[in-house]
Amino acid sequence: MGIPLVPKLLRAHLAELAENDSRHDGRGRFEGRDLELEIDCLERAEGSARVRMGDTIVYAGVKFQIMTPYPDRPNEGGLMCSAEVRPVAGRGWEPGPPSPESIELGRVVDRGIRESGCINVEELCLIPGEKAWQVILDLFAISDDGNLFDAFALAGIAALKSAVLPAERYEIGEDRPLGVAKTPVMCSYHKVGGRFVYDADKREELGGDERIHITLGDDDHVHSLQKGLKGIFTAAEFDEIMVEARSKCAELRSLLDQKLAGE
Amino acid sequence: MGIPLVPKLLRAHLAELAENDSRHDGRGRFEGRDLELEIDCLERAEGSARVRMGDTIVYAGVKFQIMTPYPDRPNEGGLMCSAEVRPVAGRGWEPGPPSPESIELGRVVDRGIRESGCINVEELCLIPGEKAWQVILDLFAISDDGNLFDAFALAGIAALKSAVLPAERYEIGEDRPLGVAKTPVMCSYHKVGGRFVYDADKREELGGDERIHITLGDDDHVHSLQKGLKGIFTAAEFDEIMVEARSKCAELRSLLDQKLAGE
Amino acid sequence: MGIPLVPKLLRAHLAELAENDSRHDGRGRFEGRDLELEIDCLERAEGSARVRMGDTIVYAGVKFQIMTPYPDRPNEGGLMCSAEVRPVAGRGWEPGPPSPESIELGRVVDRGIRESGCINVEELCLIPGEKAWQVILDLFAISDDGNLFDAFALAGIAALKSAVLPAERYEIGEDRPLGVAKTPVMCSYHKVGGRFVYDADKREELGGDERIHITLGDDDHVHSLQKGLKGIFTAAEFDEIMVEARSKCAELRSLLDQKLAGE
Amino acid sequence: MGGYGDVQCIDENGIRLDGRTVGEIRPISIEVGVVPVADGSARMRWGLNDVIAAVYGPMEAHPRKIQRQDRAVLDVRYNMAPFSTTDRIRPGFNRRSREISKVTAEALESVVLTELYPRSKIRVEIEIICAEAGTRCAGITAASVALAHAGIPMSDMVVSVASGKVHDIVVCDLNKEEDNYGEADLPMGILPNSGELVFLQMDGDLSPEQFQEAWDYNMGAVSVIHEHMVAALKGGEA
Amino acid sequence: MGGYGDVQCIDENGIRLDGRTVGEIRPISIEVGVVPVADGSARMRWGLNDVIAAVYGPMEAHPRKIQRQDRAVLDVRYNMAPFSTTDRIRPGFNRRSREISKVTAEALESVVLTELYPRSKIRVEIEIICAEAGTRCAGITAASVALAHAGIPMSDMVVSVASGKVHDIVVCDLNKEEDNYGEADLPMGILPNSGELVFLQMDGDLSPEQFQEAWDYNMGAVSVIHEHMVAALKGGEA
Amino acid sequence: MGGYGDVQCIDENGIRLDGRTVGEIRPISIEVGVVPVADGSARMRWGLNDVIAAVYGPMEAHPRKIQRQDRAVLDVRYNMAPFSTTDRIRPGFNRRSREISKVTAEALESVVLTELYPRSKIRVEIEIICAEAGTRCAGITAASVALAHAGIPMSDMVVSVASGKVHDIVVCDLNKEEDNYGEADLPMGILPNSGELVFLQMDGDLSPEQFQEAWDYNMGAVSVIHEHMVAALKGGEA
Repeated sequence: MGIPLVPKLLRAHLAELAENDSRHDGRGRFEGRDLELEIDCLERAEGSARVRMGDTIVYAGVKFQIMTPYPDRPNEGGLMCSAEVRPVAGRGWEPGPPSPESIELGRVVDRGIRESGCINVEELCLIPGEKAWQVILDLFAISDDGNLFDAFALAGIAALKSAVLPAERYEIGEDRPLGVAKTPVMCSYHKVGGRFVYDADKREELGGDERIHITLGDDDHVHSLQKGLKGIFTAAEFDEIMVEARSKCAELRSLLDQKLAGE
Repeated sequence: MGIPLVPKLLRAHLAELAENDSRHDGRGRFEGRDLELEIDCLERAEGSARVRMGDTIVYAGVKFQIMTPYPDRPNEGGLMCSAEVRPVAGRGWEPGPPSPESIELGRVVDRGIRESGCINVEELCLIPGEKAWQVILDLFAISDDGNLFDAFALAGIAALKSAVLPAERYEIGEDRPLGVAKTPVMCSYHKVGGRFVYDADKREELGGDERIHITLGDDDHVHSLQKGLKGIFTAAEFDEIMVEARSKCAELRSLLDQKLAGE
Repeated sequence: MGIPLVPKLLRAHLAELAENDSRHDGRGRFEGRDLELEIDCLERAEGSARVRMGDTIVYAGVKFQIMTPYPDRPNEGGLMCSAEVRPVAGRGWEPGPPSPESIELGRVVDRGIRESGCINVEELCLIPGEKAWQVILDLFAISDDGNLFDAFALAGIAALKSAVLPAERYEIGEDRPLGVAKTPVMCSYHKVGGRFVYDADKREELGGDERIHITLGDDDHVHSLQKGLKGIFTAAEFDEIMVEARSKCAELRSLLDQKLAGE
Repeated sequence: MGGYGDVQCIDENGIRLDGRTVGEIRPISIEVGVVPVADGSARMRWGLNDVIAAVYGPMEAHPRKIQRQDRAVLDVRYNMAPFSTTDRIRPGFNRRSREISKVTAEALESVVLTELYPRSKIRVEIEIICAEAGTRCAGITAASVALAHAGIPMSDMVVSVASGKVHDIVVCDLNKEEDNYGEADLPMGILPNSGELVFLQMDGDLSPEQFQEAWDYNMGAVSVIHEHMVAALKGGEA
Repeated sequence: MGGYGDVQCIDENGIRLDGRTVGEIRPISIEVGVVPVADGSARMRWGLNDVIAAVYGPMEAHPRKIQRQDRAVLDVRYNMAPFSTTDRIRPGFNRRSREISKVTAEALESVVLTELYPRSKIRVEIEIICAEAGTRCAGITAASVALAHAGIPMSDMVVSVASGKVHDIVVCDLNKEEDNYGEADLPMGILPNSGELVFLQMDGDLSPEQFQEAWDYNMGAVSVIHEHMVAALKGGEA
Repeated sequence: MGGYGDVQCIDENGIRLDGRTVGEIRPISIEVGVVPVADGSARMRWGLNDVIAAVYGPMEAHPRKIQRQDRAVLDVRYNMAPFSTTDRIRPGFNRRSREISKVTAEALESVVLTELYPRSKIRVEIEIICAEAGTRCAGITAASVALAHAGIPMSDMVVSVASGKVHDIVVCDLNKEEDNYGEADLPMGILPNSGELVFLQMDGDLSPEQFQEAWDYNMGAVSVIHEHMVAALKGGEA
C-alpha cells in the first residue's frame, strides 16, 4: 500500500470526534457499517460469496484440485488460502509482488479459518498417500474502503460453507458438500482518536493507530489474534474489545447461518 | 524497449516524404529491404536459420526435448516458441524480465506458426501418455533495425522446416526430418506518415503509428492478425494491405522453398 | 554491496603505509589476523563450524537431503554449496536477490571444495538411479570486516569434515561420518598500496585494487584460482603470492586437523 | 482453437448450444459505479462473462520516468481472478495477461484525449470475475464505459466483439464451447460512430471468404452493444 | 499447532519433556557486541534457540521515497538461517518471515523514539541461527537489547514470550515438541515497566479461561527475562 | 571437469581428437561490424565457438546511482543463446553467466581508459551463439576487438585463452571433449604488449609443475591470437 502521508489534520479531527464519543460518519463506537452477504454468486467457483461492508466490497471463491498428500501426513488433504488486493481495489494499492500488508492480511484470515479446525482435512483424503482434495480459497478485493480483514474472513467462511466438491468432474463419485464443522468469525478493532472502534473505514485507518483482529469460534473459543501497526495498548483495553467481539461474532455467525439456510 | 522520446521532427519529416509517396531510404511503399536467408547455420541446433533484412539480423534455432504428454492430450507432443531480444540487439533494448514489447513479439510469431497447424503434434508422440517430443523454437535477435516480427517469423518457419529429430542421440530410432506440412509467412505493415508501408525500419517505427501483422498460409488462409500500438485505421486501409500481403507472402514462401530445395 | 565511494584519502593513506612496508593495523604483509575456529557449534546442523578472523565472523552448516541421482550420473549423490551474505553482516550488504559479489563469493568457495575431489560423490549413492544423499553446505556471514572468502572456505571444509550422515532419521542404517578425503584450503591476497597483502580487512578492501584467491590441496596441488576486481598484475607478482600461499595453506590445514582431532 | 470435433456446437437447424442463431450475440447487461472508491467503474455481464473495470485518475504519473511531456499515459491491467475459470488460475505474472493489457491500452489510447493531461497517468483496471470466452472484448468494452463514467474525455467509445468459426461455420460472438472446439477467433475493437478500428487480433484458420463473413458479423454487432453502453451511462438499462 | 496426540509432552506429575514445570521458562543467556561491525548487537540463547540481532543506524534513509519527514523508519528483517532447523530452509522470499518482520517492526516502533531522527533509517537484522520454538519472541527480545546496545533512545524495552496449550493443559514458554504437538500458541510483547502490550498474536484453540491462563503466564514471565536483558547491557550475566 | 576416463582424448602419438598436437590452438577467425546497429562489434569463431560481441556507448549512465564521478562504468553481459549447446539453455537468471560477466567486466576495466568518460556507461554485450569450450575466453577476446572497433581508447587489448589437463597430460586450448572429460582448466587474460594479466581463473587439479606448463601454453598462444585481432581491425584476415 506504499506509505500514505498520514494527514495530521485528519488525526486531529478524529481525536476531536473521539472526545465527543462520535465518529465521522455518525456511527457508534462499536457499530458496523451496512452489511450485505451474498452466497453462490460466482458461476465458475465451487463455492463463493460476496461481502459488502459500506463501500468495501470483496469476493471469495473456492476451487478444488487433486493433490498428492504430504509424505508425513498421508491421510490428509489440504487447505490453501490466498488473499489478493489488486490495484482495482483502490488508489493506494499498487501492482507488483505481494506487499507486507497483503501478506499479513492473507495470513491472518487464513489462520482464523485454519486454526478453528473447521475443515477436517482427513475427510479430504481419497486414497491414502496417493490422492486427496486440496481446497483453495481465494479472497479477492474489488473496493477497499477499510477493514478488508473482516470482509475477507466473512466471505471466506461463507464461501467454504457453500462449497460443493466437484467429484463428478473428476470422475470420482458424486458431488457432495464440503463439510465445514465450525464457523470462525473475525472482528477487528482500530484505535482511532485514542480508543478502539469496530469496523473502521479507510479514513479511520489512515488517521488511526494500531488494530487488533480477533477470530472467535463456537463457544467463544479464541482461534486467532493479531495486533497490527505501531501502537501500545493495555490489558484493560484488550479486555473491553474482547467482550465486544464475543457478541459481534455471534451476531455475524447467525447472519451467516440464516443466509446458508436460504434466508 | 523503454519509452523512446519520439522526435517530432522525425514524424514531420516522414509525413513530408509520405506526401510525395516516398520513403527515407528511397524504397517504394510496399518494397522490402535486401533480404538474406541462410539455413542450417547453427552447429548445436537441430534446425536453424539466419535472416537479414537490411540491418536487422536474427537467428532461429530448433531444439528437441523429451516430454510427458499433458493428461488431457495423451497422444500429442508439444511446440514451444520463445522470442528473446537481448540488449545486444540495440541501444533501446534493456536487460531484465521480458518487456511487454518482447512478450507481444514472441506471442504473435508463435500464433502465426502454431495456428497454421504446420506441426502435427500427434506425430510427435512416442508412447501415448508417457513420452513425446517437444519442439522448442528459439528466436534470437542480433541487430534490430526494425520489423523484428517478419524476420523472426521467416527465420522460425525456415528453422522448423530444416529441423531433424535427434532420435539417435536419445536412442529411440533413426534421425528423421520434423514434418512441417504448411508454410505460414508473416507480413507487417506500419502506418508511417499517415499511410501503411511494408517492412518499416527502425526510424519508421520510431516516427510511425500503429502496425498490423498478417500471417497467411497456403491458399491465402489467414492464421493470425495483430494490430499493435496506438492508432485508428479504416476497413479500406486494412483491405489494401491484405491484398498486398497475399502477394508478398507468396513471394517469401517461394524464396523459402527454393532455399530448402538447396537453391 | 552497492557501490562504495572509494575514498581517495584512504587509498593515499594505504599507499603511504605500503611504502614503509607496513599496514594500518600493524600487521606484516603476509600476516593474518587473530583466528578462531570452532567446530560442531550448530545444534540443528549435521556438521558445522564457526570462524572468526579479526572482526570477520562466519558460520558454516551442513545439512543432508535425499535426492534422485541425475540420469547421466546414476551412481552419484550431490554436493551443493550456497553462500549468503545477508544485511546483518555489515552496513554495505543490502537485502534482495544475490548480488554479483555474493554470487562470485559462493562460486569461488564452492569450486575450491568441489574441484579438490574431497567429497566422493559415488559414496553418497544409496540405490543407483533412485536414491542418493545430497550434501548441502550453507555458508553464512554474521560480521564482515573483510576477507569473507578465506573465512567461508575454512568454515566450509571444517563443517564438512565434522559432518555426520543422519541415516537413522531417514531410516536407512546407522549414522556415519561423511568421508572427506582431502583438505582444500584457500588463501586470498589483495593488492593494497601497490603490493599484495594476505588477509585484507575491510578498509584494505575498500582502498585496494584486485584480489587473487588461491585454493591449494594436499601436496600443493592447485584446485582453484580467481582474480577479482579491476587491476593488472605480473607473473612475478603471482609467483610471489603462490609461494606464500603454499606455506599459509599448510599452516591452516594443520590447525584444522588439530581441531578435528579434539585440540 | 482446439479443432476437436467431438462436441457438436451447432445443430442441423443452425441453432447453437445456448440456443442462439449463428448471427446472434449473447445477452448483455452493463452497470456503472460498481467500485465505489474508484473515479469511474463499470460491470459488464455478457453471457456468463462477469467483468469489472475501474478507472483511477488522471493522477500524477510516478515514477517520473514514465511521464510523457505531451500527454497522459494509460496504465492498463487485464487480469483474471483465480476463481474465474474452471481450472483455478494462479495469481502472478502471466504472458497472456501482459499481451492483452498491452493491446487493450493501445486500443483505448487511440480514443482517450490523452493530450489534455500532460505528465499524468490514468489507471484502468480490468478484472475478469467470471470467464466465458471473449473476456478481452468484454474488458475493452467495460473499460470504455468506466472511462466515460470517470468523465475522461474520449473521441469515441470502443465496442469490442469477436466472431469466429466452428465446424467450418462462421458464427458471431463465440461462447465457451465454440471457443474451445472452434477453429478461429477474430476479436475486433470498433468505433461505433465511424466504423473505424482500434483493436484487431485473430488466430486460427479462415479462408478469405470466411474472414470477410466474420468481419461483417462483428461490424453488425456494434450498434446493439453500443446501445447498452449508452444506456448504462444514462442510468438505465438498454 | 498440530494437535497430534502420539507424543506425550507432559507426564502425570506435570513435568515436561525438558524437565520443566508447566509455569517455568527455559534457560536464558544474553550477550551483547556479538556483531563487531554493527552499531549494536545482541545474541540471545533461550532453550536451544540461538538468535543474533544487529542494529545499524540511524543512517540516511534511501531511496528518498521511504523517508518520513517527522521520524525515523525501522527497517526490520527476521530471517532463519538455512541450517537453523531440522529440515533445511531455502534462502529467499518467504511469507512467514515477511509477516514476522512486519509485526516485529511495529512492536519496536511503538517504543523507539523515532521522532528524534527525522528522515533517517534504523536497520534491525534478526538472524535465527538455531531454532527451537518461540523464535519470533526471542528475536523481538534480542532486537530490543541490540537497540539499547546501539544507544537508540527507547521509552522501554520489549519483552516477548509465548505460552500455549498442550494436551489441553496450558503451559508457559513452549518448547519444540510442545509447539509441534500442541493446540495453541499465544506470543505477546510486553513493556516491563508498564505491563502494556506492543505485540500480540495467537493461533490455535483456547477457551476463554485457557486464554486468560496463558495470558497470565506470559505476564508472569516478564520480570525474569527483563533481568537478563538488563544484566547483559550492564556487562554481566543475570 | 568430469574426470571421466571412458573417452580417449589423446592418442599414443600425442594427437588430439580434432587432430591437433598438445600445444596447438584451434582455428580462429575474427570479423568486425557484424552488429550493424551497434557502435562496435566483432564475431569470433574459434573452433566451433561462435561468439558475437557488441559495444554501445559511451552513453549517459542511468539510473544516476550507477554513475561514477571519475570514470565510465562498464556494463558487461555474457550470455549463452538457448540453442548454443547440446542441451537447450533456458533463458533467464543464471549464476554462472553472472559470475563470468563480472570477471569479464573487471578484466576489460583494467585496460579501458574509463577515466576519459566520467559519469558515462559503456555497454558490452557478449552472446555465445555456438559453444565448444572456452567461451569465456572467446568472449573476452571478441569484446576487446569490439571495443577497439567502437573506437574506445584502451591501454592494450586483452587476449584470453585456456589450457588444461586431460588424462594427466597438459594441453593447450581445450576443446569440448577435453573440457568434459579433462581434469583441469586454466583460463587467463593476458596483455599482448606487456605479458601482464587482467583475468585469471582455474579449477580442477594441477600439480605445481603441471600448473606451470599450462601457464606457459597460454602465454605462448598470445601472439598468434593477437595477430588475428589486429588483422580483423585492419580489415583483413590474419
